[in-house]
Amino acid sequence: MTLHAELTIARDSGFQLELDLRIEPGQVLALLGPNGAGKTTALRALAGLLPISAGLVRLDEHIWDRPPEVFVPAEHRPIGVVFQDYLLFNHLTALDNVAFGLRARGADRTTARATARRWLDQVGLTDHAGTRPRALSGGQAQRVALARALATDPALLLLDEPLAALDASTRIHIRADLAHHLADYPGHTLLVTHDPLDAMVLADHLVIIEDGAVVQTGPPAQIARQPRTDYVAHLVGLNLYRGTADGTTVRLRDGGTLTIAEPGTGPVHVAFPPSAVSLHPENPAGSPRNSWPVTITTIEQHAHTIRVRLDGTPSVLADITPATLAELRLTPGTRLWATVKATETTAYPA
Amino acid sequence: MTLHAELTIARDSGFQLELDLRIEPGQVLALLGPNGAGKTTALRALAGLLPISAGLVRLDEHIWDRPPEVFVPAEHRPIGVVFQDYLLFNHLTALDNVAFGLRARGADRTTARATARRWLDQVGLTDHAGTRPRALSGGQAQRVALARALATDPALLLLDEPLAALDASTRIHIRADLAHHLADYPGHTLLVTHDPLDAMVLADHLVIIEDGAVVQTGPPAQIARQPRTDYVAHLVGLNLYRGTADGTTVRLRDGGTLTIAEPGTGPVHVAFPPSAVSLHPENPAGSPRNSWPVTITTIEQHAHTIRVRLDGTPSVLADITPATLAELRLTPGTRLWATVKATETTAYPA
Amino acid sequence: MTTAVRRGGRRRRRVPLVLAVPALVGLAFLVVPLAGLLIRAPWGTLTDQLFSPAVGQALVLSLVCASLATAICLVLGVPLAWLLARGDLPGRGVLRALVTVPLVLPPVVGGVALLLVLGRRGIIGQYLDAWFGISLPFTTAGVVVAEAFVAMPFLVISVEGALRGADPRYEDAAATLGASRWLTFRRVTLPSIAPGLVAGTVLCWARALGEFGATITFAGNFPGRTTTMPLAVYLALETDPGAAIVLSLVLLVLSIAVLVSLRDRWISTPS
Amino acid sequence: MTTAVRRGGRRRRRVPLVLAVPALVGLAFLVVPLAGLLIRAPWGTLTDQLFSPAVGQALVLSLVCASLATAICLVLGVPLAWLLARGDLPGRGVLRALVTVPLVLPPVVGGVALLLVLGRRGIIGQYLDAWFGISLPFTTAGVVVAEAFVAMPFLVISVEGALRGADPRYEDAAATLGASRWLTFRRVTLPSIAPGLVAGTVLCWARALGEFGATITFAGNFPGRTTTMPLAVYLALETDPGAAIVLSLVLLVLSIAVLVSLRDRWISTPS
Amino acid sequence: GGTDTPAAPAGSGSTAPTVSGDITVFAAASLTEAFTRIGKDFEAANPGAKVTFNFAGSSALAQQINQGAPADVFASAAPTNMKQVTDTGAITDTPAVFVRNKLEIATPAGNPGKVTGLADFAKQDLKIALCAEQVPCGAAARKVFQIAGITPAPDTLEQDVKAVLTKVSLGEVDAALVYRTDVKAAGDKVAGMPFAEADQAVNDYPIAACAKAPNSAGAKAFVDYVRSDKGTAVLTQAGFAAP
Ligand SMILES: Nc1ncnc2c1ncn2[C@@H]1O[C@H](COP(=O)(O)OP(=O)(O)OP(=O)(O)O)[C@@H](O)[C@H]1O
Ligand SMILES: Nc1ncnc2c1ncn2[C@@H]1O[C@H](COP(=O)(O)OP(=O)(O)OP(=O)(O)O)[C@@H](O)[C@H]1O
Ligand SMILES: [Mg+2]
Ligand SMILES: [Mg+2]
Repeated sequence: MTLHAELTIARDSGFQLELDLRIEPGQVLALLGPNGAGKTTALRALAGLLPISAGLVRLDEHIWDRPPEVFVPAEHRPIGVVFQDYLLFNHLTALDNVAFGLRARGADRTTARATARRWLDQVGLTDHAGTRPRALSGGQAQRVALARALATDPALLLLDEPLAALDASTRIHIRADLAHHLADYPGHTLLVTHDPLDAMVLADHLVIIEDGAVVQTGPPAQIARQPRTDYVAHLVGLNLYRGTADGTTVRLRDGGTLTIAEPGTGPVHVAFPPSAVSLHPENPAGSPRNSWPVTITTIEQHAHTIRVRLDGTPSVLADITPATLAELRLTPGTRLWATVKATETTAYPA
Repeated sequence: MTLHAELTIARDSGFQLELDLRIEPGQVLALLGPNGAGKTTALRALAGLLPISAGLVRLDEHIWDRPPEVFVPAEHRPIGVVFQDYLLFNHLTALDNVAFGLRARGADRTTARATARRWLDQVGLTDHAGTRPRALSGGQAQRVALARALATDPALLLLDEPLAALDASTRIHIRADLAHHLADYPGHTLLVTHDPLDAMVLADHLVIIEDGAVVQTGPPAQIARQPRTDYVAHLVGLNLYRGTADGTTVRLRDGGTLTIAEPGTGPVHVAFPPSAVSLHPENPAGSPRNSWPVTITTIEQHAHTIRVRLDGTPSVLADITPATLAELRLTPGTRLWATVKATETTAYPA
Repeated sequence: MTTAVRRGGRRRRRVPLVLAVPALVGLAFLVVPLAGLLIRAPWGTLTDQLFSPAVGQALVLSLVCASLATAICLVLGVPLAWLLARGDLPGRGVLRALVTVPLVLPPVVGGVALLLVLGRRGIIGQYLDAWFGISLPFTTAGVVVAEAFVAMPFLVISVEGALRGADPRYEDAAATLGASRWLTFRRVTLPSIAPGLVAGTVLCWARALGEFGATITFAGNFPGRTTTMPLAVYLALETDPGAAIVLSLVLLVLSIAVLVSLRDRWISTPS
Repeated sequence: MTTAVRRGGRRRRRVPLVLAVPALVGLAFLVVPLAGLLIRAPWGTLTDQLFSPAVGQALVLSLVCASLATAICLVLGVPLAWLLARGDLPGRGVLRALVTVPLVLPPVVGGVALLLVLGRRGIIGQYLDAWFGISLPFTTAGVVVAEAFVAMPFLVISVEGALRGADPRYEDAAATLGASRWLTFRRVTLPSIAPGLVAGTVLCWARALGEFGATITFAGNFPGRTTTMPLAVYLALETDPGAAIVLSLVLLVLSIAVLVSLRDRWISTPS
Repeated sequence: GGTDTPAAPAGSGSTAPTVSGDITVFAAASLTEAFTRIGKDFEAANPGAKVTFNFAGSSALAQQINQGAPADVFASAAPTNMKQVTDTGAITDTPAVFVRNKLEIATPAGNPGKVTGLADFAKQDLKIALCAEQVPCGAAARKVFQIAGITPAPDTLEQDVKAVLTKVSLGEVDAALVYRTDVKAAGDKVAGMPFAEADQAVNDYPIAACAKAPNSAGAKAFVDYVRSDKGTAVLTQAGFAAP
């Protein structure tokens, strides 16, 4: 029961999507990518709302879409979809929205309602069962949409930003519930999300697309360690550089050099976390093998750390403690020395 | 030019909002709260889309809303709004959407278009100027909405989740741009967001509401250190407990005791980060003054750390390294001892 | 630069003159002639004639036929509107225009057209007559057919407009929930265009109620069988214009009563 | 359980029979009578009469008057529709029903009503005559008035339906951008109901084009001045029914041509 | 044939003083063909005069005149409608009957119903169309049947003769009572069948100049012309009977 999709889609806006997906039963595949990368487009194609221009979509031996001859319309695909903008039916109550799919798939009113109610409880909207979508808050609406998609437990779940509108705490709970649900869920799941955390927590496998093409795939942990593009680096919060290794020295493509732990040769990626960067008023003697002059461009106050953007060759992100900030009296424009232990860097072939 | 609002709003759904706000010129006030807390409701009231039931809204000496006599309709308030669901005009191109406000405020077509184009560039949609909203991706749509609100540079900016649909990297850029813009922006800004990071980075002052009422206000850093409710604790990622201090011993309301550094008396909050928790196969002798038996309920793989939810008295969140995970062979159900140094905890009066 | 105004309920904004003035002029234009009729109508003289069984018959017949015609229009017209709005057929533009035929056709000619098709010697009628012994002209059924023919375009076109305005993505959502296109149509599309549907139905019913030319030409005029109010009114015009005016006012009052009572119920359909 | 189907363009789903069948029946019901006319029309015999200047005059007059009437209806009717849909007035239900008056009123009675109000001895007409020397009856202007009176409800009601269906939150958004209610109406509301507006306009125009009863009663039947096609048809019926049919077909073809050409342009308005 | 004309009024059309200006004639629709021709002849006889017709149902015309329509002449298809006008004083001269119209039995070409005479109008199985009693031809028909002592079994009571005729010509009805003029106008699609009783139920067409006629001289002249031999000739040709 593998879901196998080779999508080739051309939008009249000139946008082109080229994407191969393979989702095993019970597997959760997260599709990540910048805005306009084609995530929703891919999702609509799998849902049968957008015929593919070429390629193939099949669940096991059931062929869902193969131009030009075969096309199974959405209502004949065993799917559940959470749309980015929810698309709740405004003339139905939250409860009936959730019950809709069950009714459509043949459940009688009472059973459908009962099941729907259970799902609303799950997403914590027990007492909004009778509310109309227009009178729901953003997050409440999204949770109804989630319940509506899950209620029919479909063979293929397509979730487009299912948690985007949820607040921190609700999100943690819903995410945990979702994780549970997906864990003992035999079907296939495609999760579109911008939140690396959601991806890390919920998905077994990540596919990252940029501008309609795949740039990196793999298990979350590996991608977290070894990003291959700036977008992915941003995503997982690492400093990433491309360069050419010669022994333990890497000459960076955009200027500057870095010393790494294990010698290598040829084109490599070098990555290290902002927390690995330490800052000093002047060039420190000794141990750390990498040190270069930098200038502060911006200082961002995060919950427990402070993130500093540093201009230099190379430019770099550093996380420091409020203490350091105070003690060094850092402000944008301050000139400093950045140091990174070679052992804190990871280098891997580009 | 202070914006001063005492909002009392009753929704026919029975929801009640009680909220006092005071925004100084140039200040960015972030309104945080769980779903359905009343953030959007408050925002609509300030925008003049929802008359308040009682109270007052005024910008400096201009009274905008004071039941029963005064009500200034939205089009006469110098505001800019980013709606949670964008509400872009589907029959206008992205460019004309952004130009709309300028035209409405009297700019001639060419000027308006020129300004609009600059704003589209700012949000990185230069080559989508001619696109209709239906043909934009979620994030693109949101960026157009943001540009539309900023273009008229209003005296009061009302942003409802302005970055929710943006991907990690775009988000970082737009957020930085927005931060810049807001920094040298004389007007008042109300930012509704679920993302603590956005709040921390963009806002000078946080107001946190739950179920229509304020639960905590203050500068980001302080709130990050001393959350007063579970929601806020979640928000800033801390373990939070309520209890009664007697010297350095705090008897927790939900069972268990904790030892704190500075002695205190009476009801207190005790907070410490998940990273302050270390885990041991059996009860470790010596130094750490807090240790109690716990059981693993869930394990979440984050980018660079692993977050473990532990059941016990009290229950607690702990961040551990992949190394620890491997070495202790942790799985849900594993029984362990959790330890927290007293010095790592912060206690403050409840 | 911020001007304060009296506050007024939910849609809390003043009505701009540039809209209010023409709106009121328009309202006057439609309603004043009615006033004219009311003033000039020779009430006293003909209350007796007013409450004659004949008038009662005509009233009932009018309401029944108009309602039946509307029902037919709904059953046939709504799907047609949907087909024109959503289905992708070749030459939709022409079809859409063809639907307006009965609008432009002078009703009498419309009646003739119906006779040519459904009459005793009509293209189809002759077989109806020969095979089933069905003959529509001069029957109440004939009245219903004539009214439906004239009134249907109003329903079709306004419903089609509503459909074209509705957001098809909700139908997509319904499809992903396993709803057949028919179920989607019933449970999602129709409710979402409720206001347009109501408007179309009102137009259709009112037009059917006032239909004259096609009816008398196709169904003829026989008291109790095919004499609807408008026919009664026309005949009255021949002899006693005063009576005619009063009769049409009666018809008017009745229809307004029906509309007011029904619409407020329908309108409460959310959308 | 998953059934594959031929793929068909964007709205890629099969049309369900339960919709297709009634839709086609409905279409047939509307179009077949037209076929009947086409078949039985005595074409050859009267091409000469067909291209007589009189007919040309009538055609031009019909188009001009119908279009002017439609323009008036748009100017007065759209704001009225807006008032009924958005403005919060007391007794909207009744107003809405009053708007349907000219629908239910038999056109001839409508014409009489207009005479009573705007005629030389009319409630208002006498002053128009006395003060401004304006007298509408028996003039082309009178034709336009009569047609507008009869056709306006179609516009008002269908536009109102469309407005009621539109999402008011977009108007909120426009307001926060500083747009006056009037600007909002023009730049946001109207475009968003384009399809409904088009539908209403089509109904209005077609109805005006086919108007007979009110016109002949209020404006009389003066060739070149007030004799529109429907009146010409009526006269032809007196003398030569065949000619009448052909004339109405000419009117029909013309209107269909206009609609097809115009609508496809309008319809391309996104929404 | 309209030869048995009574003495034409003094100074009949031919010798009348020529008039000028616009003359607006409100005439019953059934007079369309005949009056159009008469109008042309009149204009020929009176250069400088221009006749404008307003053809419509007699009742509508009556309404218009009562509402102050600028009519010079009103030619009605029935005394009742003329009366509506004289009652309000919009016409003060005593109207003159200028033609009469007789009923005939009309059957579709080939007489499928095998109709032989008035008696057949009582047959239930035949489809019968009559005019409504409110309109002249209906009233006349009623008289006819009274005289003949027949109770007709009509399937429809039409509101004007043309409606009846349409149904006859389309074969929707087997028989109907209409005016000779209409049978004539209908051509070969309709067969006419005169009958005796018709003479006792003739319908008079009255004509008169309006009291407020903008062009009273012209009005008078036109009325006279219509009633003159020339006018009558045209009318009889159209199937009307001279008074
Ligand atoms: N209906 C449409 N017609 C034409 N082009 C479209 C349409 N919808 C989206 N596009 C274009 O296709 C590209 C991909 O859109 P898509 O919605 O798949 O992006 P996305 O990955 O979902 O982005 P986001 O994370 O912002 O939702 C975008 O450039 C967008 O402009
Ligand atoms: N139009 C409405 N009519 C009645 N009740 C409403 C309406 N809109 C929202 N509510 C209710 O008011 C409460 C607050 O809604 P609001 O949209 O302000 O929440 P919020 O803080 O914006 O939540 P979220 O973060 O999910 O957007 C919710 O319980 C919601 O159900
Ligand atoms: Mg998307
Ligand atoms: Mg909200």
